[in-house]
Amino acid sequence: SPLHPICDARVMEKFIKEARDTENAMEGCTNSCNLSEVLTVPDTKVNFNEWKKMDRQTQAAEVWGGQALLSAAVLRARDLVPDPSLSQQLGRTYSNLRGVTQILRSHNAQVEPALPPAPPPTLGIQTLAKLLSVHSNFLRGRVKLFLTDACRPDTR
Amino acid sequence: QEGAGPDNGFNIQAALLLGEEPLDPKCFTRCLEDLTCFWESSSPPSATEYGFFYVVEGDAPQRCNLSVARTPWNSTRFTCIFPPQDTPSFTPLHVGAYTGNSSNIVHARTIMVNQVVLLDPPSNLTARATESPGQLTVSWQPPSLRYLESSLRYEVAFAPEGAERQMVDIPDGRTECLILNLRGRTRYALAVRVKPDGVSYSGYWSAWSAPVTVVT
Amino acid sequence: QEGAGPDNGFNIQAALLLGEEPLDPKCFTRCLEDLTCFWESSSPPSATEYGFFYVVEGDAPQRCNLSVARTPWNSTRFTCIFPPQDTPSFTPLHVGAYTGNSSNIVHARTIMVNQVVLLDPPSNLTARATESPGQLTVSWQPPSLRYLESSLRYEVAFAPEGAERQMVDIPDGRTECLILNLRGRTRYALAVRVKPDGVSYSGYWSAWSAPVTVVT
Repeated sequence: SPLHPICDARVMEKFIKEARDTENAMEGCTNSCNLSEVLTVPDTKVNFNEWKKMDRQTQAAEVWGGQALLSAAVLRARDLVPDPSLSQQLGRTYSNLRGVTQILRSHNAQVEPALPPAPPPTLGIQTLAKLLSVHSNFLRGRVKLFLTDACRPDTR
Repeated sequence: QEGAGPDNGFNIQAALLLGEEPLDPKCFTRCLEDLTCFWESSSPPSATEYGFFYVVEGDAPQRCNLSVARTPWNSTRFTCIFPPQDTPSFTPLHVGAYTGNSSNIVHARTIMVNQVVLLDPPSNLTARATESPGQLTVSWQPPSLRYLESSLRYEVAFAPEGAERQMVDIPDGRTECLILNLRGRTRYALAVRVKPDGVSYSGYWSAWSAPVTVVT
Repeated sequence: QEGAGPDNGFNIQAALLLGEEPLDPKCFTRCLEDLTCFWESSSPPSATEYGFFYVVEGDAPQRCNLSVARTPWNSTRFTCIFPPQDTPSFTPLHVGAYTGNSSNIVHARTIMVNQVVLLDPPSNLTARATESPGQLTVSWQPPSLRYLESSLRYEVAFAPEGAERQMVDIPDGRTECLILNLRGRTRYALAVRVKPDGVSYSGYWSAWSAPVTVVT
């Protein structure tokens, strides 16, 4: 059953604040936070000049693709990490990401565009600190921008 | 596995849900990172014959180990405590209870974790008379639900000793209010409870806070 | 290339940053589509000997042509105005100044463009006395930035003529407030400034708005 579009800004703010807390918690972590394999995550860079010119479909494809990649990376990290408290932390992060995916779905971000866009840029990471920093910046940036536009009453 | 928190705390929550939620199994989360489902039966089949399954939409079905306990009101309660990674918000979650080898489904529901929130009651309720007669300023601490304080609504109940109680609604997450037009020089009892505001998060009224009494 | 906006506007912004940001180079964006970095030196080496580089994480290093100007406080300011295609938010951006052929790095920092936001002050500040004595209702226009709308906080400063000023914090992006307990029949001066709330965007307090005066 399709969700009605979710535009309550407080929901994303909670996810973003929790992402920031987890990112800060990982900052000093070194050895136990190195991953045994390289994970591919979305590049979080957003150029506002370019974003404004992008059509809604291309924005949706970038956000949806990035979200899927990031979710898979967090899930993989959860399974790779030996420390149970870190693993649990990553489990909560994964759970939050599933909620974000549903919010994006409520705005039809998952609809295939007519022309497949160029794959969004990615980077390879190998530490938890970097993973959680990417997570934090992806939510604050692309996801929140996409939702801000999707929730405006005027059409683009 | 034991029920969430000390057994008595769980009994209180179960009692609240038994009152408010007609469907089975009854499910609730206390802080959005946990999920508990349960149902009660006065004359259950042999406990070992019940099973519980759940499907987070998009995942494979999972089973959950049920814990069995006797309630203070002489029924049997079957409880599933979800693993923390299977409690995503805004995601349809299909849950069900069956007897036999999943052939006979006894209860089935689809819920969303963000819609079955049952919080701890507010704490540190204080009420003071003000300079104006017949007025009370009331304030309290919110339950600890990180980053969602503004998505809560409260209900304050107040009554003069022995009389009918009245309620006042406090929206927008505010944790204080001013009650006017009360009888002067009367002892009042007050209590407060909390619930998500229903916009993105919804659920059930919490238990009432510990009451306080004050003279206007 | 000239400094961003009329020279005097840039001087005001530079002064704000010189006060708030201890690190060099100082960088700021006014609307997330621009980026300016600068530093000041009282006794600089020959201007032509400074160079400026930046690296967007994942890209190749780039150079930036510096403009040189004399400040009203008699120092020399070196400014890099980033090309619009190189103003990425939400990713680490390494910037640095060097002398010689990039052999001697004088200043270096890593910033994120969304974290160095320096907005224009709010506009249309209005203050009115209310029916109750000693109260003012104050309201203003937010800066018009599509993606920052719900991420702003304000600070209102108010003072009776010639007296010490007080501040009140306005979180949650509200653009109005009610100030209580003021002296009656007194002329007050008020001003307001704005800053991102620090969650997704952060930065520096804007300059104060044009002040208004009102009698309570």
